[in-house]
Order: sequence, then C-alpha cells, then structure tokens
Amino acid sequence: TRPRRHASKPPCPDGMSWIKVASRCCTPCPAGTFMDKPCSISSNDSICSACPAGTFRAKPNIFLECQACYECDRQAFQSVLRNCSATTNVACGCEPGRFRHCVDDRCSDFSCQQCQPCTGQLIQRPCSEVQDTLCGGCGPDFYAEDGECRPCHMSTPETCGKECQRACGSGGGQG
Amino acid sequence: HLPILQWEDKRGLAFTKNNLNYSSNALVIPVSGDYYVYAQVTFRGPIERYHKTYSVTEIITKVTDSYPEPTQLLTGTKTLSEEGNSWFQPIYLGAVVSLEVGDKLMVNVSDIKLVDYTKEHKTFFGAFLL
Amino acid sequence: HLPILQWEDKRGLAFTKNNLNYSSNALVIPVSGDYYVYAQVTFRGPIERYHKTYSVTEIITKVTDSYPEPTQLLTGTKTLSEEGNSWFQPIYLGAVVSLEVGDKLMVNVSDIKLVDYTKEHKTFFGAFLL
Amino acid sequence: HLPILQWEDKRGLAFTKNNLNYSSNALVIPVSGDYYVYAQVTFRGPIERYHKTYSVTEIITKVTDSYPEPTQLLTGTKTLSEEGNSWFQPIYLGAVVSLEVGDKLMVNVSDIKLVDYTKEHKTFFGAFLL
Repeated sequence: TRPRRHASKPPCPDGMSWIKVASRCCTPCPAGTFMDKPCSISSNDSICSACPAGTFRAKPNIFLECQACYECDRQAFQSVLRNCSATTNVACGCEPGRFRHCVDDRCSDFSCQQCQPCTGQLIQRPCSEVQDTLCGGCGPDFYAEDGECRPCHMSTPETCGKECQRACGSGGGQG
Repeated sequence: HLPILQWEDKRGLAFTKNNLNYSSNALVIPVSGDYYVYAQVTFRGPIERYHKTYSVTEIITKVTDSYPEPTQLLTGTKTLSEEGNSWFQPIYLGAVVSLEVGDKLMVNVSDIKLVDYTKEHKTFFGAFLL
Repeated sequence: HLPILQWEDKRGLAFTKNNLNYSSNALVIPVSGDYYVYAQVTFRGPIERYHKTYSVTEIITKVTDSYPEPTQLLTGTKTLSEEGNSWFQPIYLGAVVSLEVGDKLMVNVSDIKLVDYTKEHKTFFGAFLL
Repeated sequence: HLPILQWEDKRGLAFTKNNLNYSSNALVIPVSGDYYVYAQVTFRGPIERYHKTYSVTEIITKVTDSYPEPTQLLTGTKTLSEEGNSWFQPIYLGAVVSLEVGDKLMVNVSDIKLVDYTKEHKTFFGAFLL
C-alpha cells in the first residue's frame, strides 16, 4: 500500500466545487452571496449569506467574502449608470454635457471632460458618452476667420473680408 | 494638520485581525513591537473648478495618547508636471517602525479631493507585526 | 484582460522556496494565510514606431480555480508627461492580502512592450507568508 | 560606482536590533536567511548652479567580502519632466533577497546633491529577517 500523502483533489461533478477544509465537493454559493460557513463532512451543504451592502459576487463562488463595489468618481464628474447590486458592480459614465477622457485603452479609469460647444459652428457629430462633439463649418449668419466662426452682425463693411462677404452677403452685418 | 483619510476595514479585500483594529480613522496598535507599516494613495486630477495642483503628499503618522503632537513616520511627496489633462499619481510608502501598545496610525494627505477612492486596489493602508 | 508578465524563478537573484512555486506565469499559494505580496515593474519608452504613451498601469491579480474572474488586488496607474524623449517609470506595489491554498498570483501590465525586462533588479515580483 | 548614502542609525525613528548593525554606510547581515530589504530616497531639485537633471536613480546593493564586485539587488530609476521649477521625486524599493552572514547592504544614488536628507521620514532604509 502507498501512504496517502494528503487528500488529493478528485474532480467534482459539474456545478460543484472542492472544499479543502471539508475534503469534499459541495455546491458553491449562488451569485449575490458568499460562503459564510463551508459544508463539512457531516452537514450536507454550505451556508451562504447575502453580500453586504456595497459588495457583490457576479457568479457562483466559494469565497469567504464578496467583492467591494467600485465607486463613481464624483470629483471627476462621473455619474452612476447602474448602481452596485448584490450581483453586479457599479457602472459609471459621465454627467450630461461631458464625455469620457480615457487614461488607457481599457478605459477603466477616465475623467469626464466638458463637450466643446461649437459656438457658431455646425455640429458634425454631437457629443456622446465616449467622444467629444465634432464641430463642422460655420453655421448660418457666421463667417470663418482666424480659425474661428464670427457672427455676421459683428462685422462692418470695412472689416468684412471676402469670406465674410461670401457667408454674410455683400454688406456684412451692420452699416 | 493635513486631512486624515478614512478607510473601509471589513468589506471586500479589507480585513483586520490579531486585535489590530481600526477605529476613528486609525489602526490601533494592540501590542508593542516592530511593525512594517505601509500605505498607497492614488491621487488623481485635475478637479476642474480647482486650481492647478503643484504637488501631492502622503504621510503616515503616529499619534500617542501621552504626547500631544502626531509624529510623521513616513512621507512621500511628488511634484506634478502633467499639464492640464487628467493625471494619476500613486505614492507607496512602507517601512519598519517601533510602536507601543495604544499608538494610533493614520494616513494624511495634502488634499482629500485629489484622492482616488473609487477602487479598493488603488488606495490601501496596512501594518503587520514582525 | 491585460497582458500577464512572465518571470524568471531560478536564475540570478530569483528563487522560490517553502512550496511557494512559480508555474504558468503565476505564484501558486501552497498554504492559506496572509501574505505580503509585492511587485515592481519598470516601464520605459518610447517604442519608436509607437504612439505617445499616455499612462502605464501595473496590477497584481489573484486567480482562483473555482471562480472565472480574476480579482484585482493592487493597482498602480501613472500618467506620463515626459514629452517625446525617452522615459523611465518604476511602479512599486505591496500589501498584505488573505489568500487560500491554490490561489494564483500574477502581474498584469497595460503594455508589455513598455516593460523594462533587461535587468532583474528593475522589475521583480514576490510574496511571503506572515 | 555610484555614491553611497550615509544613514543615521540611532537618533529619532532610526534603530537597529537583533545584531543587524549599521557600520561604514552599510547594514551588516548577522545571520544568513531571507530578508525583506527596503529603502526610500526622496530626491529634490534643482540645485541652482546645477544643470537640468534628466533622471534620478536609487539602487540597493549588496557587497560580499568574498566577491570584489557589488551586486545590484533593487533599482528604481525615474526620468524627470518638471521643467525648471523645483521638483520632488520619491523612489521606494522593497523586496525579499537571500543574504549570507557578513553581507553588507548599501544604498547608492545617482547624485547625492539631489537627495532630500532634511527629514527622516522622507528618506529611509531598512531590512528584516523573514
């Protein structure tokens, strides 16, 4: 005979997990709970308890505690898209009028930057959760000058150059 | 004095044991001895309606009932050069210090509004007896 | 998930003992208990044909056989402001975590191409039982 | 070789015990074993009449009587991007290393003039046997 060095871990049937302290396979605790008291040789199954507020377990598990929920970064103008529940972590987005400025490709860390207003310009693509507004050319009653869109009514015949006259009509705004 | 951070001591990865308890924002030393004390604070900014941050500082301090002034045990201070756009700056501190039963350990920071408290694995604090 | 670093566990300064073995990119926990887990990654850049790096991240994660999702234990995220010329950025992480026998510890990084693996004393990873 | 830092080993927070003594700028290992060795150096600048600092480096080295060359155990090297105005940069290092009785541990830095030695809680060095 060969000494059994230690209770090796036989494969558990599907849906069961090996509990070392009990040296047997037991049903894991469902999502939203944690293993408060593992099953034992004598008792038939583990005792599971609900995840305390502020924690969650997304899947069946044999953990002795639940995972702490993340928090949305209010200082960085994040908003809560979905509250933390017993089975899901919090989901954070940006407050209205802001878009995500990601720190890296995963975007697990991001700050919420203000959407650009496109003053006097056409909005080619509106601001969204994931990207800034894309401004287009100058809107009606505006003309382009030095990379900006200026209101026609602010120009005078003397200052209304070719582009201004094209956009605002020959006389420009005032006069 | 600089603001003192508050900590979660039970939920998620957080835990206390061997009578090293957490109360009133401090770890309270249960038995005299040498402890390895450590903390990481992740700072992040800018906070828009807030002036440009020049530097961030994290200090682990000790308060002893018998002495009115806190003692600064470990300090990490870093100047920032990330112009304007959003920045992240972790500061880790850790060392062995001799502590007496009843001593309280706390973490102070230059500005609480700049602390990234959103994820437990980015900002943490602990100690263990050697 | 972020790329997982591979480690040398025998040559030079590297070693494993007390059944805390390294296999498939992970340290495998031999006995349940509280461990001080630490890692430093030195990042460096730029990688020529590579776009400007905005930030670097190092995460120590735990994988448990019975659970499909890794758990992030410690995270260091740093934005970079070194304009264009070559830069170095070390990130050190260390803390006490409660681990169960069979748990696997790994180090993930935001971009493996930015890791300075050239010298064993610049990038390292370890754990010890308290 | 890079300059070696000198340390206070008795006054204030500093102490040595269990025969882990400090002599000639080094911690001297009293008994072979695995040690967690750590050090933080806070660098600061610029030193007025000094040219712009490109990077700072901290290295924990081991010197063994039987071997002529020091061994670099842990290295932290960071490039600086704080344009001109005054800057602070802490570098923390810590890891487990196997040491033999009589080994000497030292901390080297890229430039001693940049080390902030003014406060004991900003620059520190230590080790403990596991």
